This record gives sequence, structure tokens and C-alpha cells, in this order.
Amino acid sequence: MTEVDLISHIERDYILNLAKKGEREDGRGFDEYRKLILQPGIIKKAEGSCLANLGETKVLAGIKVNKGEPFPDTPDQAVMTTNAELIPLASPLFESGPPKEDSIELARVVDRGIREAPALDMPSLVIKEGELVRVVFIDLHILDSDGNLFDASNRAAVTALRTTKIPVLDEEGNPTEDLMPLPMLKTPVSCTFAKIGENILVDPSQNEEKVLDARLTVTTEDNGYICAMQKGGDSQFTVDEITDCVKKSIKIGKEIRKTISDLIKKEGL
Amino acid sequence: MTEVDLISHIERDYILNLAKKGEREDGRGFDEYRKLILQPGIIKKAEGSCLANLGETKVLAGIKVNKGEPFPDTPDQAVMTTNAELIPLASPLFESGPPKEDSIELARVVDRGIREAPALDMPSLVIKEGELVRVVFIDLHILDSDGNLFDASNRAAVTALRTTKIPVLDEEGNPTEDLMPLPMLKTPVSCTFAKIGENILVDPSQNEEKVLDARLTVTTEDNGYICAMQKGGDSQFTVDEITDCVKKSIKIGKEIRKTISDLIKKEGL
Amino acid sequence: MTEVDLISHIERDYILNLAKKGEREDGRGFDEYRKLILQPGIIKKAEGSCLANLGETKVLAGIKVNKGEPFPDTPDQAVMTTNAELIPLASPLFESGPPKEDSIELARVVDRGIREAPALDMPSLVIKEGELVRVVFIDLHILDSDGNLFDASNRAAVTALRTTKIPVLDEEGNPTEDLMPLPMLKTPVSCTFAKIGENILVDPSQNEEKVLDARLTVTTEDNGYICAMQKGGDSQFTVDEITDCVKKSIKIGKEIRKTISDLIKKEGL
Amino acid sequence: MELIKDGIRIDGRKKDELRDIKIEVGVLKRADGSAYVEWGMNKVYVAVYGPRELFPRFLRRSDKAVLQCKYNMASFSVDDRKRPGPDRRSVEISKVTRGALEPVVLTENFPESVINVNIEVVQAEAGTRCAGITAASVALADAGIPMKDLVPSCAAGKVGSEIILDLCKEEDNFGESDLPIAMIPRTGGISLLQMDGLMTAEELEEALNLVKKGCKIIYEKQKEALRKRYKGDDHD
Amino acid sequence: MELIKDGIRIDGRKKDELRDIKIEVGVLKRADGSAYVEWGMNKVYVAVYGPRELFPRFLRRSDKAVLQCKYNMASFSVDDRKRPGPDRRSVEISKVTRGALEPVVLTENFPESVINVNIEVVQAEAGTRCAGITAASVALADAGIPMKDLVPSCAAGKVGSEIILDLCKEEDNFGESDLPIAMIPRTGGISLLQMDGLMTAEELEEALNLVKKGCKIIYEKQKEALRKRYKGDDHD
Amino acid sequence: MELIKDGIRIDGRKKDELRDIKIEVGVLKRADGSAYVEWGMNKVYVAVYGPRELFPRFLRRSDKAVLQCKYNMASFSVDDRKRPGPDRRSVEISKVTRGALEPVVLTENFPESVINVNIEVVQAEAGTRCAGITAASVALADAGIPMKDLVPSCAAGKVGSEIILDLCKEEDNFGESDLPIAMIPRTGGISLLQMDGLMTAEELEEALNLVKKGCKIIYEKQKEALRKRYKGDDHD
Repeated sequence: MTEVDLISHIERDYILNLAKKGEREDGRGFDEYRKLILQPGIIKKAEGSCLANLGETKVLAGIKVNKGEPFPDTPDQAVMTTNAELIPLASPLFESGPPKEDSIELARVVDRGIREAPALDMPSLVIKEGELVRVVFIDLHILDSDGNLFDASNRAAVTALRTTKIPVLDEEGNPTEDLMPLPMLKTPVSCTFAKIGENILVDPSQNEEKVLDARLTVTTEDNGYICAMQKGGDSQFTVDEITDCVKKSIKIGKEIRKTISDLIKKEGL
Repeated sequence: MTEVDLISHIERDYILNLAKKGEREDGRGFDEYRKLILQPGIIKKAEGSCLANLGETKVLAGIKVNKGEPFPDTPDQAVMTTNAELIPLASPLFESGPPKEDSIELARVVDRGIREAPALDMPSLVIKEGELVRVVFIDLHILDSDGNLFDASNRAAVTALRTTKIPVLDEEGNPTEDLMPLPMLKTPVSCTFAKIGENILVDPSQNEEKVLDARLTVTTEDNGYICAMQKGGDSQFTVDEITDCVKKSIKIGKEIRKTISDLIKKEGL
Repeated sequence: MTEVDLISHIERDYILNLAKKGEREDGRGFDEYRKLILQPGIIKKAEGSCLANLGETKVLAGIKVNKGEPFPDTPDQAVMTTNAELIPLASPLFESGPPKEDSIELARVVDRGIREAPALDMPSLVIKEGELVRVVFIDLHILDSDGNLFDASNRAAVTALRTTKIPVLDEEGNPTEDLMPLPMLKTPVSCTFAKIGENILVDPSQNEEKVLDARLTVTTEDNGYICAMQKGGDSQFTVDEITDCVKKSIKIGKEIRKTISDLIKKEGL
Repeated sequence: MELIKDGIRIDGRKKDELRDIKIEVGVLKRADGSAYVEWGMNKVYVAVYGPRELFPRFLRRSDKAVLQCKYNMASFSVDDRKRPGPDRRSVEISKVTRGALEPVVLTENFPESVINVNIEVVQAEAGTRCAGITAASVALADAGIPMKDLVPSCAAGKVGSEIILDLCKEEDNFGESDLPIAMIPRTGGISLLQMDGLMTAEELEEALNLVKKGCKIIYEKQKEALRKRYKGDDHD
Repeated sequence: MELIKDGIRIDGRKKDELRDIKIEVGVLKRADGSAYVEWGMNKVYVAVYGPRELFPRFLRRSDKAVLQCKYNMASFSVDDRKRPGPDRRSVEISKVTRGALEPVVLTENFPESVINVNIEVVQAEAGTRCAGITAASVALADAGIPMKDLVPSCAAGKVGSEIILDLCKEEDNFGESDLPIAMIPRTGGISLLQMDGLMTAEELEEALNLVKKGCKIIYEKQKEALRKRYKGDDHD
Repeated sequence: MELIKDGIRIDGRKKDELRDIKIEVGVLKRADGSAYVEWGMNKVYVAVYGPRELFPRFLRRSDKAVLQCKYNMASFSVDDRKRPGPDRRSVEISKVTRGALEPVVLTENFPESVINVNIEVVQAEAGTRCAGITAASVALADAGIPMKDLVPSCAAGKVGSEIILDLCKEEDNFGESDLPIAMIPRTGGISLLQMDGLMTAEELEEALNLVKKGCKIIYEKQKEALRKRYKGDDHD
């Protein structure tokens, strides 16, 4: 481990020194996202799906919609569940640390953004109050992990939800042949920042994530409200840093939201 | 480990030599319990609760009462479940040995004392025979572990049960605003003995437990019947030792039972 | 581990050199099975059972038959489940490797032979289509493991099934006092081969299994059809080797089937 | 249900009478030592492995071998199929079984090692833990593990107002109390003791005396089974 | 439900008013450091163990101690009995708790080691993670672990159109948003920050200011609890 | 359902015709080697990591690398959502996949090491294990692991009385038998072979011949995909 720890210190120095000069390993500006490519609808077996490429990070979101019982304390709401599967595809087994913790945090942060916006009109997915509702499963598969799984997963999940088609039900609650989209109210978009030394970079790469001091994810919705935040990492943010990140998140959120909407319109989904 | 094993031998010699002189590390007599402090009702979210301090050992028992199905082979009996949670609060993670085994034994020994007395009038907690009964959960949380978890847990569980209040049900089985106590028939009290060399000490401390050769827990009920016994440890007891422990248990059981009853009466619970 | 690996190479050389001379450690011919002793009905608590001794390998199969729901996609079929329990009795705990994988493969290979033959008339065990069917549990306990668990388990399971007695149900689906055998259509028999160097031996012993290059199990049914195959091990078979093994399996299958039928007839089961 | 009438129990036995017990030694090839016990309807196999090096290392003891016991019931061993794998009951029985055997095994001869005792109940009908311990001490001897004594084990209990030996299923289910005991004949010591149900101190003394009698008979059967095995005296 | 009226909240508090908070230090014997917090209806114990050698070895860091945090809720701590053991929520809270405490613990003093912070919620009613962090930094100090500062923690939120401090249960369930924060008073830095629900950037600034005020009060209570413990000043 | 009529199958293919197969190499950045296969409706990713040091140590082999294979299906890959995580089927497929690949990997070059082959099925419709093995051997080559050959894999089966190549979903569900095979072209050896359903010895021979033909085509596609990757010949 000593060697591993040493290497991590060398990597950190390298990235930190770049940042002091206002530079990043891959040539991006501090506020610059990597290229986002979204491929909705690629899993035909799922009611909705999207492969999101954020730089080399690849997350595949699949949406399955079943019927089931509502939770006892919310009889008038559909059920939504978000799961991020740690698949060994994207992470060799030998790596240390408790990965379960990471995938749980990832799923919960993505989920909170969607739930709190709220993105989905949950009451409209109730079939019979207190008895039968739609159950929406959001499953995130990390295919390649080159940093910023939070934002890649957010884009994949939100685009998949917006392009999901479910069967219209007849009066007895049985599926008809007609399809309808999920009732989407909002498109929450997350923005993740890495603090390295005194510098704050958006959309951290895998190498930047390995050496970051602190992380901040801010999710905003269509009207510019913040709907979820999550600080990560072992260091601290100042209040000014936080408010600055929030402002940038609102701006970036708008751009990404437009990208997603344009794509969906263009592809007629 | 060699060092650990060596230390444990030194500790054993120390405690054993004290015992040969009729002494204990904390100055108690062989038949003397540490001070017992019971604080019933401290968890408002539970239908019943009690924090038991036995010397420095702290066990918090919580009682939750739900409704559910009876077991198929006892359609005319309520369901009672006892669980002892191994919480890292009371035991640093690095400690060796299979702790799950210990917490299962603890829960089962406490449970048996209560079940076999029987402390609870199980048939009277049936709502509809074969279909719906009260389900009584006894959850034991070990907050501090300075030896003799068996007896501390027994005191906590029994006092919590005796001060539990559950809603009276109306004719249709729905809860009313009226509360009633659990129907308690007996107050089983356990006594735990440690055999160290040829000496038998009651209420072993953490250090005494670490070096004991054999352990015996005898639970007795209000009429002086034994209702449960459990031998532990890696050595043996003579028949005389066992009958002697039983006699002491009956005597101590009476005293503790009085302590509990007096407390409940005094506090008007 | 180096020593362990070395020993395994020495063992391999020994068995390989014997095979080159046409010999086996225990004096058998390449196509010769060890002695098979079947003891059906020895577990009275089970609806069916059989202890199979194949040489020193001992597998105990128990059949329990309950009632339950059919799978949604096969409402007109009974449910059959095969489980092979890794019990430490037959394998000291310290042994390396993922044993769960082995017991799952064993259960699934035995299950496939029975299911695909098909041995059981699954539609005739439906009580009410789509709602209630018989659920047949085949539980395999490995008591002693001296090689070829596949075939020993197959013999135990098939003989147990053929001697299982279940209560006849009355019109309302309640059990009567009358018993009936399970409706058995076929008696699938598996044959397992080990490839060691260029040699192929039937019914490998524990030592032969430890050093084999590849393994092949072929299950055939009463009409000489193959109903299941499974290749194991880290090497390959030629097409000729496979077709040769299949022919031998058909022949051996007939013999074993006769042994089982004769035993059942003789014992009047 | 009347469990005892005129001193005769529901299965025809007298108060101090054991069920039929058969002990076989060396029944499994792969184990270092093994035994099989039939005891009434109970059928129990035991395999002993070791002493061997213990992994993971941090569990090792520098002053003695670690004795690991595992009690398991086959899913088909009881009337209603049991889910495979350990449950809370079997974890507890494994633990008290270790406590029953430890006093006689010379674990100090094998520091850093582990001795595994694996008990498999393939048919169960009251008294399996006692059958398991009885078989286990024989299997340990068969494995050549140095021991101070064998450990016979059986239960007593109270049915109606009578103290009886070796409870059968109905007596276990509907009787007043159950008291499984393991004894070390040479010292008269008790290394397994559990009890549930109601009993007075005097009844307990009576029960312990009764168990002592039963264990003496079982002890002879254990020794006889080992003699048979090692004298080649294999005819029944 | 009207959660706030004329600046008075449903439980009678003002917008910037904390619930009653009581902090005790050194409440557990076996732990190296411990603390107990009562905060409204919340009751939380924290035990700190370490620094000690970390096992398994591959988790060790050669440059610092590993801080392991575990947040757990007793099954009886909430209205509907919770199944014992960790769930996804508690795994996440354990993780962010570690992030809240790391900045102040001088982990670099103890390479190869582990420091365990175990948080046990025995009664829960909104704000348990903040109560846990508040208690944990005190328990770390009690364990003698060198630290740069204590870490007070509390939540702000939005109810109706008002920004309020330290949400009670109804405000948490029916309010617009919840913002749990941990602060490091000496630097003014924020080491825990989560948010769910809707809030504008301006409201966030207001909420952060309110939390700063709350944390200042909690910080004083933390220091006072430690002083009491170490000055023997034990009268209330 | 009539699965085959006048030699034409339900999806329009001839008896010896494969579904459309597309193989891509090097599709994942973080893995040491990777491949993606589309095969009919099947979509399968494979990542290879290693050779690397194996932990825990006791799993290491002093004479060769350990090949660890993991087959997994995404919960959304099938019509009815699958619970995430391994089930018995995927454990078995992982095991036979290792057996299919072992004969060609020069594991003896890397003692004490592990090579991980992770197969992720993101859309499934009959034949995923063959698609996985086909992709895995390409991904191993992409990782630069020395190999004796690639391992093409596909199934044959019986539908009505006909032996056909590469079963589609309906043929798998309603046909007589399914025979997934992996071949090592240079030796003609068979390294994966499973079968369920009914088939005579003669039909098996016919099926093996048919598979050989299919594997030859797949083998060419595998080599072409690798050539494309390493010659920069990246246009479709």
C-alpha cells in the first residue's frame, strides 16, 4: 500500500500544479464539461433507456414500469426506485474501499434529484388509490467509469424517463395496445464540482476524482430552483464556493436541459 | 496473537489468584451483584422500553407491538420475537470471534426465560384465532458491555414488558385511543454465574467473563420454578455446583423481582 | 500454496502415467463404474428418499412435496426445485475455491436431466390450473465425497423420486389418507467421464477429479435420447470423444435403469 | 393427550428407559474421523476434520487448537421442509455443542490449529443435539484426537408430574420441560446443560440423577462402538 | 397543515430557534471516547474506538488513519418498527458523516490505523444525522484524538415561504426543503451539506446564514460539555 | 406455433443461418481489454482486467494465473425485470464460461495473478452465453493476454425434426432442444458444451457439424473486428 499511497500523492501534486496554472490534464477549462452523447431507446426490452457518454464515462439507464402496491404512507403516489448496480465491468475487483457505499450514494443522489424536482407526476400514475400504482424502476449500469458518474447517471436517467413509453390502461387497469409517455413535469439536471486545493473544477475526470479534496453535486430544475445537493469528499467548502457552484449549476442546468429537449424533439421520441 | 494469548493468561492468573483469596477485582463478594439501575419508559417511540445499568453494563430494551399472522402450528397464540443487536457501539470491530453467535445465544436465552415462565399471556393477545394476533418484538441494544449481558438484558426486557402500553382494540380489531398494559403473568429473572478455577462468582464483570472456565445462567419465575437454564464456556460444572447455583438463583430472583415491582409501583407505570 | 501446487502436479503425473498404461489407481477399467448401492426409503420424514453409495461417495436425496403456486409463465405445470447442499460434513472448511459454484452446478445438472427427460409428469401434478400445484423439492446432501457427485446424485434423486409416495387429494384439494406414487414418465441416468491427458475414464474418483483436464456428463432417458449434457473442466473435447461418450452413456444408462427398476420391484416399493 | 399412564409412556417405555440407540464408527471415508448414530427416529452423521492449520490466521490461538462445531439439519429431516442453511437455532446448538466437547479435547496439544466437528442431522425427532454430541465425541476419538474422555449426552424432562429420561417427540412438544445434558463420566462433570419449561430445584436434582444413569448406558455403547471398529469385531 | 403562523412554528419555536439540546461526554465505559445527545425527541449515543491497528491489512493507509463511521438506528427508535441492520439510508448517512468529520481529525498522525466512530440512534425524530455528527466530534475529543476543531451540525429548511432553523418532524415531512449542514467554526467551512426539496439560490444563502447562527450555539454547548467532563464541573 | 416451414424459420432464416452479428473491440476505456457484441437482439459488453496480483492470497496459484469469469444480466435486459445481482443461472454460466476460455489462455505465463473477464448482458434474447464467450475471447486478445486461439461460440438445436443453427427466442422456448457450444478452431476442440431437451446421438453429430460451420463464420468476424481495431481500419 505504501507504494500506492505514494503514487496517489504524486498524481495529486501533478493535477494540483496544473490547476494552479488554471489548467486541466485533458485541456479543459475549469467550467467546461466533457462532450455529452445521449443515445435514448437502445434497449428494446425496457420501457425506456438511454446510454449516456460523458467523455469516456458510459452509463446505461434502463426504465422498467410494473404495477404494484403503493407504500402505506403514500397511498396516492406511484412508487419510484433507483438502483445503481456496481458491475465489475467498470471496476476491477481488486480495488480497495467499500464500493457498495459508493453505488448506494450514487443511486440516492440521482434519485433525490428526480424525486424532489419532482420530475415525475407521481399521483397521476396511481391506478387505484391505496391499492395499485405504477412502479417505476430506474436501473443504472455503469459500463465505463472515467469520472463524474453522478452527472452521467443523471443525464442517462432523465433522458430515459423522458423517452419511456408505457401501455395505456383500460378502465379495469389492464394494459391496452396504446402507448403513452411517462407524465414528466420537470427535467432535473445535476452539476458536479471537484475542489482540488483552492480550485473548483466542473465535471471531474477519473484522475481528478481520485485526488479531489471535496465534491459538490447541485441538482436544479426547470424553474431554476435547486432540488438536491450533496457534498462529498474529505474536505470542506466555504459558503462562497457553494453559492458560486449553485449559480453555475443553474446556468449549466439550462444548457443541458435544452440539449436533452432538442435531442428528443429531433429524434421524434 | 501470541501476545494476546499471553496477556489473557496473565489476566486469568490475576483474577484466579484473587478468587482463591475470596476476592474480586472490584471488591465484591462472590454472591454480590453490581448495582442495578432501571430506567423504564425512556423511549417514547416504543410501546415499552427500559435502560438497564448493571454496573457499567448498559442494555436498552425496546418493545414494539404490531399485528400479524400467528404461526401455523400455534393459531391460538400471539407471536413474540427477541432480537439482540450486535451494535458496534459496544464492541470495536477488530475484536476476534464470531460475535453473531454470541448475540444469537443472548437473544435466545433471554427469550426462553420469558417464553417458558410464561411471562406473557400469549392466548389473550390473539385478535382472531388463526388469522390475526399481536406480534411482540423485544429488541435489545447493548450500549456498553462490561460483563453479564444475560442478566442486564433480562432485567431490561422484563421491565420494558411490564411497563408496555398498547392500544385497546375495538370489536373490529382497530386500535382505540385507550391504552392497556401487556397481560403479564410472571416476571422471570435470570442469574448468571461464572466458574473460575474452583470458584463460582455471580454477575461476572467483563474481565471475569474473559477468563472464566464455564458459565451458568438460571432463570426462575415468581413461584420459584426454574424456567430456563443455559451452560456456557469451555469447562464443566459438577452436579453440586449446579444445584447450588439454582438455589442462589431462586433467592436472587425474588429480590430482583421485588426491585422491579417496587420501581413500577413507585413510578406509577 | 506452492507446495500444494507441486503436490497436485505429482499426483497428476502419477494418475496420468497409470492411464497411459491403461490402468487406474483402484484397478478399474476405463469404462468400469464403481459399485452402486441404493437404499431407498431410509428417511421416513420425507415423502421419498434414497442413499446412494457409489464406491465411497455417499449422497442422500430427500424428496418433500408441498402445495404452492405455479410459476406465472407455466400455470399448467407443477413446480420442481433441486438443491444441492454444501455441507461441511463432506468437505473440510479450509479448502480453497468457490464451493458454492460447484454445488449450484451440481444441482442444476441433476435438475436438467430430470426436467428435460422429462422424468416427472408435471401437468398431472397441477391441482388447480394457474393457482395451486404440487411443489416437488429434491434436496441432495453430500455425506461423503469420493468423486463423481454428479452420477451419485443422479442415482439418489431418481431412485428417491421413483419411490416417493404422496397423499391423494380429494376433490377440494385436501389430502386423504391414501397414498400414490409420483407420476414418473422416465428414469434419466447420467454418465460422467473424465479426460486425463488423452485418456477418457468413466466415473472418476476424487483423485482422478482433482487432476482431470476436462469432464463430460451425458444424461440419457429410457428411449436412448440424450436429455442433458454438461462439459466441465479447463480443457477441451474432440467431436469424436463426445460422440463416443454419448454412445457409452446410452449403454450404461440402460444398465443403471435396469438396476434401479429391479431394486424397486424387488423391494416392492 | 395423556403422555404417561401407570408409569408407561406414550411410546411404551418406562420412565428411565432410553430409546434404541445404535452407534457406528468410521462410516465416512473422506473425514479424518466419523460416526453415525441412530437414536429412536433420529439419524445423525458426524465428520471430524483436523487438526489442521487454521485460516484466516487471526483466528488462530498460540496456546491451543480452536474447536469449530457446526450443527446442521437436512431440509428433509423434519415433517415440514426446512429451508436449507443455518438458522438461529442451529447457530446456538453449534455453540453449546462446542462447549460440551471442549472440556475433553486436548486442544493444547495443537496450537495454531483447527479441529472441525460437523454434525448433520438427516432425520430428526426430539433429542438431536444430544445425539449429535454423543456421535461427535466418538468421531473425535475415531480421528485420533487425544481426549480425556468421551461425552455421552441425553435429555431428561418432566411430563405430567413425572421426571422421565430421553424425551420422545410428543413428550418434547407437550411435556412440561426439557433438559438436555452432556456428561463427562470420569469426572461426573456436566458440560452441556440447557433447560426450558418449568421444574423445581428438587425435580432438577431427580432429573440430573436420571440423566446420569442414561449417560452411563450411552457411554458403554460409545466404547463398544469404538472397540468394534478397532478390534475388527464387526459382526452385529 | 399550517406549519408556521405569525412567525411561530408548529412546536412554538421562532424561525431561528433550536430545539432543546443536551450533550453529555464520557457516558460509555468500554469505548475510548463517547457522547450522548438529546436533541428534541432525538436520543443518540456515539462511541469512538481507536486509533488501533486496521484489519484486514489491505485497507490500511501508509499516510494516515482510516476513519470508519457507522450510523445505525435502533429498530424501536421510530414509530413503525425498523428491521434491524443497515439499510441504504444508513449507509449513505455513514458516508457523509465521515466526510463531515474528516476535515478536523488529524488522521495523518496515525498511519496504518483505524478510528471507529459508531453512532447509535435510539430515538429518532428529524435531524438525527446532525445530532450524530454533533455528538461524534465531541466523542472523538473525549477519546483524545487530536482534532483541529469540533463539528457542530444542524439543519435549516423552507416551510411555506420562510427559512427556518432545525426542522422538527412535521416541518421535515410537510415542508418544502431540508438542508442538513455541518460547520467547522474556526474556518467557517462546510463539511456536511445535503439538500432535498425546492429552494432558490437566495434562499440557500439565507439558510446557510441561519445555520451558521445555530452551529455557533451548538458549538458552545459542545465545548461546555467537554469542559464539564474534564473540569469535574458536573453539577447541572 | 409452427417454428419451421419449408426450411424457413419463424424469423425468416434458413436452417444453417446465423442471426446478424456485430463485434466491436476496445469499446471501454478503463478496462485493459474490451469488446461489444450485438447478436440479433442480444447486446453484450465484456471487460477484461489483468493480469494483476490476486487477493486474497490463498486463492493464488504458483503455476498459473487464475481466470475469473463473471456473467451478469442487467435488470432491464429481459421482458420481466430481473432482480439485480447474481442468481443460480448466472453462477453456472460464469463457471462454464471459464471452462470455455481456459484452454486458450496462456495462464501459465502469469503465476500468482488473476485475469478477470466480466460479461454484462444489457439486452437478452436467446444465446447470451455464446455471445458472451465470443466477445470475451476478443476482449482477452484486446487486453494483450497471450492466447492460443480465439473462441467462437454458438448454439444449435432441434426444432420439430430439424437441426438448426443459432436459436432465436421462440426456437429456444418452444423447440425440442438447445445445445450451446464453444469451439477452438485451430484444434477443432470443444470447450463449452451444454445441452437440454431431447436429441438422438445422430442428431447430436449433425448439430455439432452445423455449429462448426457457424463458429467458422463467427471466428472470421472475431478476427476482422480485431484487425479493424489494430489496423485503424475503423470505417464500417
